[in-house]
Amino acid sequence: MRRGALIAALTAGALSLTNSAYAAVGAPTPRGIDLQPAATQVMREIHDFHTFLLWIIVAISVFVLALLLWVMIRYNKRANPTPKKFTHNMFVEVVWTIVPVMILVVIAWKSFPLIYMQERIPEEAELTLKVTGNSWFWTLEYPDQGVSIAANLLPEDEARASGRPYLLASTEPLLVPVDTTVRVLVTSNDVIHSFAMPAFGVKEDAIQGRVNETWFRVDRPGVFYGQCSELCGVNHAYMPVEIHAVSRAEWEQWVAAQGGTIAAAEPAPAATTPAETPATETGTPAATPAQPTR
Amino acid sequence: MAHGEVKHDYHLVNPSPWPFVASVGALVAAIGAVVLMRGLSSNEADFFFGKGHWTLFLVGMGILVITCIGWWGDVIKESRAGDHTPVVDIGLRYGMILFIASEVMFFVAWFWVFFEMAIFHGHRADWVVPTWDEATAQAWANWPPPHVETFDPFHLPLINTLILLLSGTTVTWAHHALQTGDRAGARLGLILTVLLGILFSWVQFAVEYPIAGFAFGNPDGVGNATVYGASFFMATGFHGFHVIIGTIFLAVCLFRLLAGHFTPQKHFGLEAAAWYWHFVDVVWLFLFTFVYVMPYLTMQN
Amino acid sequence: MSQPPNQKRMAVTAGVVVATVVGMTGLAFAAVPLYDAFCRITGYGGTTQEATAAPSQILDRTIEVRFDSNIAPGLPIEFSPQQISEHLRIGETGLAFYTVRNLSNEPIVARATYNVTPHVAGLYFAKLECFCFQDRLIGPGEEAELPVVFFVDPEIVNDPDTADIGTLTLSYTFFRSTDPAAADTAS
Amino acid sequence: MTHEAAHAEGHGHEDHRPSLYDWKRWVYSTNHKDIGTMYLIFAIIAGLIGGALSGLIRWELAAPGVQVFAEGAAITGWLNLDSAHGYNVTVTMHGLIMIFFMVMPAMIGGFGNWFVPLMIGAPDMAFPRMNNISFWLLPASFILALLSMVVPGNGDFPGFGGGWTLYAPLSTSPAHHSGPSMDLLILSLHIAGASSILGAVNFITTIFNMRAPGMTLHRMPLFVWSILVTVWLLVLSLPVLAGALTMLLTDRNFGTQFFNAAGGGDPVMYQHLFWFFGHPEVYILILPAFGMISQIVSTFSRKPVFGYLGMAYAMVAIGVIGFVVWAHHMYTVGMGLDLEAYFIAATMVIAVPTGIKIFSWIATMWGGSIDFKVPMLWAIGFIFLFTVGGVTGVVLANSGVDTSLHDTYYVVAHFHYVLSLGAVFGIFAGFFYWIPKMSGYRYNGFLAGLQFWIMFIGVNIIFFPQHFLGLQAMPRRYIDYPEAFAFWNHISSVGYAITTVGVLVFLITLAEMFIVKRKAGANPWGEGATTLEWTLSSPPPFHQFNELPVIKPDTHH
Repeated sequence: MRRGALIAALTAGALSLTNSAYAAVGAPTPRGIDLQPAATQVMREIHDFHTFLLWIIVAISVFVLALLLWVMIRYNKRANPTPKKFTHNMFVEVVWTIVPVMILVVIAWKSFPLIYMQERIPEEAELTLKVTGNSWFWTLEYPDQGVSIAANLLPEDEARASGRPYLLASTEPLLVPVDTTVRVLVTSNDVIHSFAMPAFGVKEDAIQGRVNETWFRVDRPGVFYGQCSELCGVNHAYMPVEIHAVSRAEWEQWVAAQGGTIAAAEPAPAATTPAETPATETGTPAATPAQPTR
Repeated sequence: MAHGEVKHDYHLVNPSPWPFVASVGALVAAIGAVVLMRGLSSNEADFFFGKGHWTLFLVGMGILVITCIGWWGDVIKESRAGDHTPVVDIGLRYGMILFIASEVMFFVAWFWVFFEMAIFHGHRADWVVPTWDEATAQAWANWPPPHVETFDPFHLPLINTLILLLSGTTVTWAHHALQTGDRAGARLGLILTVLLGILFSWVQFAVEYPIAGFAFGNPDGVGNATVYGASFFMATGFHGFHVIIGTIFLAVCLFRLLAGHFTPQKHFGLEAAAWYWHFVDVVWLFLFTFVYVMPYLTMQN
Repeated sequence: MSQPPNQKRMAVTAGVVVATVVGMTGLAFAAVPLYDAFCRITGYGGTTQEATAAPSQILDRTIEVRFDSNIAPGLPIEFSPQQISEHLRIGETGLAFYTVRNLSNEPIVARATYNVTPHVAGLYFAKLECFCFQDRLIGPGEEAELPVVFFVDPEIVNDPDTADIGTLTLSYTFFRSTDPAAADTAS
Repeated sequence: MTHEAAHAEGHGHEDHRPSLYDWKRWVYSTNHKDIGTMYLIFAIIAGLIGGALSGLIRWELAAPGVQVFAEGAAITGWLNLDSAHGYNVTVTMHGLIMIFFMVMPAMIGGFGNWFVPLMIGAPDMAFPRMNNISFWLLPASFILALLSMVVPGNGDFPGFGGGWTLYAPLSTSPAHHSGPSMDLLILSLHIAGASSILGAVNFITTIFNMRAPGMTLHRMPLFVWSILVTVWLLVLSLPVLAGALTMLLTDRNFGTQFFNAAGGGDPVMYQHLFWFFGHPEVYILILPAFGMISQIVSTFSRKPVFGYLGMAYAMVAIGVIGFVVWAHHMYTVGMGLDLEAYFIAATMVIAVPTGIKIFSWIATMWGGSIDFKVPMLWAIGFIFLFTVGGVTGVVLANSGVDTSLHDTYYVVAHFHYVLSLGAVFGIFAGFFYWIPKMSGYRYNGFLAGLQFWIMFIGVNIIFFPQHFLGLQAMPRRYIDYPEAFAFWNHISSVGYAITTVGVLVFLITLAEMFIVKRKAGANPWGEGATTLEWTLSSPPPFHQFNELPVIKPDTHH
């Protein structure tokens, strides 16, 4: 019932921020029962693979259910008062060992190329995005361009006022150019967080002292939402990421507006000191651990 | 509860208060340990719950010690009364072997950490540089971490290795002397084993640990604490703790020997102690090799 | 009661005991050369993390090395690489600098850890000079330049797991080393 | 199997059964049946507490926004859990209580204690006194766990809210868990672990050393096999957890740096150590159910188990492979291609022995004469729902898809299908199968059947929609969620309400049974029930098998 309205509201909200038409929305849909729509090739492969697996597991479940129903009907006490006494049948035992093995081999054969695709960043990554998890907000940086923003939770009243989805929208969306391979470096400033963008097929744990690497290449403009996916303390549910995929030109405009430079700058930007990251009323600076919300 | 009509050799144990008492002791000791470390009352002067007060911990440990004495005293009594038939004796052996197996897995955790840090973590954090120069291809790079001064394994640790290996032979000597009816030999072997065990603990805890060139941990921040220090002290410390347990076990066996509890045929208590002692011995050899010798050879400056 | 001493059994036992002791002692000592051999064979060895020599071979293929910096929360410093990335030939020795500046009025004792991404490539990233895992005193307002001298081992192209990697990221994180107050930040 | 000899023995003469109201009978007990009974009662109490906690979770999630855990909410306020931290504490304790204080005590402690000695023809456990400490350490451990919910955890907020996996650095960081709560929880798990290890040593010794004459390993009932495999997993995996917990304790209190990146440690190492225990642990929770289902399916089909040896060794295979797949819980930590590929392959291999078991159960029924008594209903429910949980496990095993599903409600749905609809269904199946034997009374078939149908419907309504939520990427352990997730969450909470009615019916069934006291004969299930316990009176004599039964070789199992 609210689905259309929601998308309209999302689009409107996004439009007010930049001036492009959004084709896609990466967010859960009310009563949705499937994976979120794909915005990257990796996610499309995940969709395909999941659909493939779904057929297999539904077939297996239905097969088991059918067998169960059959034995319940055919071999119940009334239908079959005298039980048989056999306990072995070499043929079926071999079959139900071999057939599952073959199914699993097929699954593995489909599975490995996918993880290879996820793990291997295409060589020509044009952009590097650094994501740092903090308790409880994300710091998103383009180190090459000298852009750094803090994504805090957009407070409920503001979200409702602007028609953006509460708990998914962040105070400051990150813009990425479409059709651009983005290397993502993920780390954390304190406990373990997990950077997840469902529509991109990306989920990478953010761990202090380690930098994990993943990548995405968004192939359509849109608004995409992600949420922290590793229990990180009291405000675990309150640290979303909002990414807008826009055209290259718009992205360059945005970078400039954020005070960054497009040509790979020679002097490096100052790294984020936690003290520098802005804190809104919902987010808290990393330096002082927040008390739980009550 | 053995009735006349029981026609099997299994031991049906009489009801016993000890398990319940022991779990009460464990509960009190656990709460006491938390009180010691963190405190359960904001009032630090609180005698029972204030941080750093030993009251509950000691009460709990006291209950546990009393339980051990009472429980195992009962076992010894039952053994003397002939309840430990051959089939029960086999059961006891299974039990002891499985207990030692679980202890082995406990040490697996410590060695796991040690190796993870030494080898695999090194890969991730790039502590390991591959071989490109034969001359420098020696061993673990950067393990222990820079600026950790490890023990020279061929001084105190080597002495302790020899002490422990020697005690392994003396306990075997005692066992075989007992089996062949040589009580004097058994007595001497056991006395020597216990003394060597005490000597080992003394060397480790009183001589070696105080002069360590690295810290176990530093509650006030990272400081000079390193994961090397932590894994070193936990692995060798737990081993040292097991040596103490084993020494007590052997000492009890010594007293039982002196009291005439053991016969050449039936002396499982001593055998169990000897198994335990050999287990401790083998763990030490692994510790000596991988925790003492290896890092020393690859030590950074 | 006591069975007659069985000479043969005793001899066997004595033999086993002696063999065990000799074997164990021997193993303890043999472990060193054995391990050494193991390292040579498997290549697990290598040397100190601060390598003493650059490799003799330099390939034509280039690789990009990116530099990344992180600061643990509550550490009032500024810490950043002076260059975002460097392109260099595989096997070639590279030099990079990080800048660290104490923003507070008090001296800080800090220590850096580091990490190479992708993790499989960490094996082939070698540093000749590095500022990691040592306590560093930074005076109030002081600024220091921290050099890293490194090279990418040519072996990287022979490992199927790393052969197609075009970019490495070297990441440092500065942590406060000694801080009596750190334990109580929560309350 | 046929069993001679046992009939005449055991209940002809005076029984020396002490009074039910003699406190020493329970506190000092060295009787495996009494200890088993205490385990079962303990598990029911813990299950009710753990279930109540899950009720708070589902109630909170019934609608978007924060209600039950909102500041000042009366329902959680009396425990000071009226905060987001309180929600995390609730989630954590629900998991820990259900695993360590409900499923394990019920299956291994309760049914294992009761029926392993009976089924192998032993007069008691090998170490009866140690058996009792295995039990009594559990209340001690449980008290510590409950205590941890009320002492300061996060600042002044009580309890530990880092999930049942206790991941560092959330569990070690003074910024998140400065209070003594986590330390109490660590020691609680240490004690629970000691209890399980002692129990495991006891079971292995009993099974290896106390089988009746003729009861070879290959003639043992499958339930005994399942316990044997389970306790081996316990002996080998729990000490590693003990080590990891000790490291957490020293990291928190003595300044070690095992899991602290600043000191050169590694938080991921904790996850490796934990899951080296944690993965075998999930098989520990389900294997005894496999055993019980085999007994029940055979009994009510009046047909011997199909492929007995395959069934036994499938469990052994599951146990062995269970030790080498742990990192499939950690696909997103950044482990690299080779490891992921290995863990995918190894994990999927487990589907093969599991499939053998599912099909063998169906083949056992095939050609049988099935009597749909209540235990059989639970068993058939188990077989189907476990299959559903199993196949979603295959989906999750593939790290490519797991990238999307890791730490979402899909995982929650998966492990509740195998544990709640699997292990718990197994427990109910075993409970109704054996309660006539244990208590000597027959339950009310209508009430028990009613409970099955209510719970069958209820739990499916709870957990099936969670697959959808997971696919839509709703993360786990969230106190609040975007409105798009509202519909399925609401359905799920409705399912919880239905299940609650089922639990009430269960308690009523239980009470009715003990009030009405319908006598059960030695064997209420007829010719299908062939194992040794059915040769004894119901309840069995206080000390059974004073003369050991002799098991004759048989042409079929």
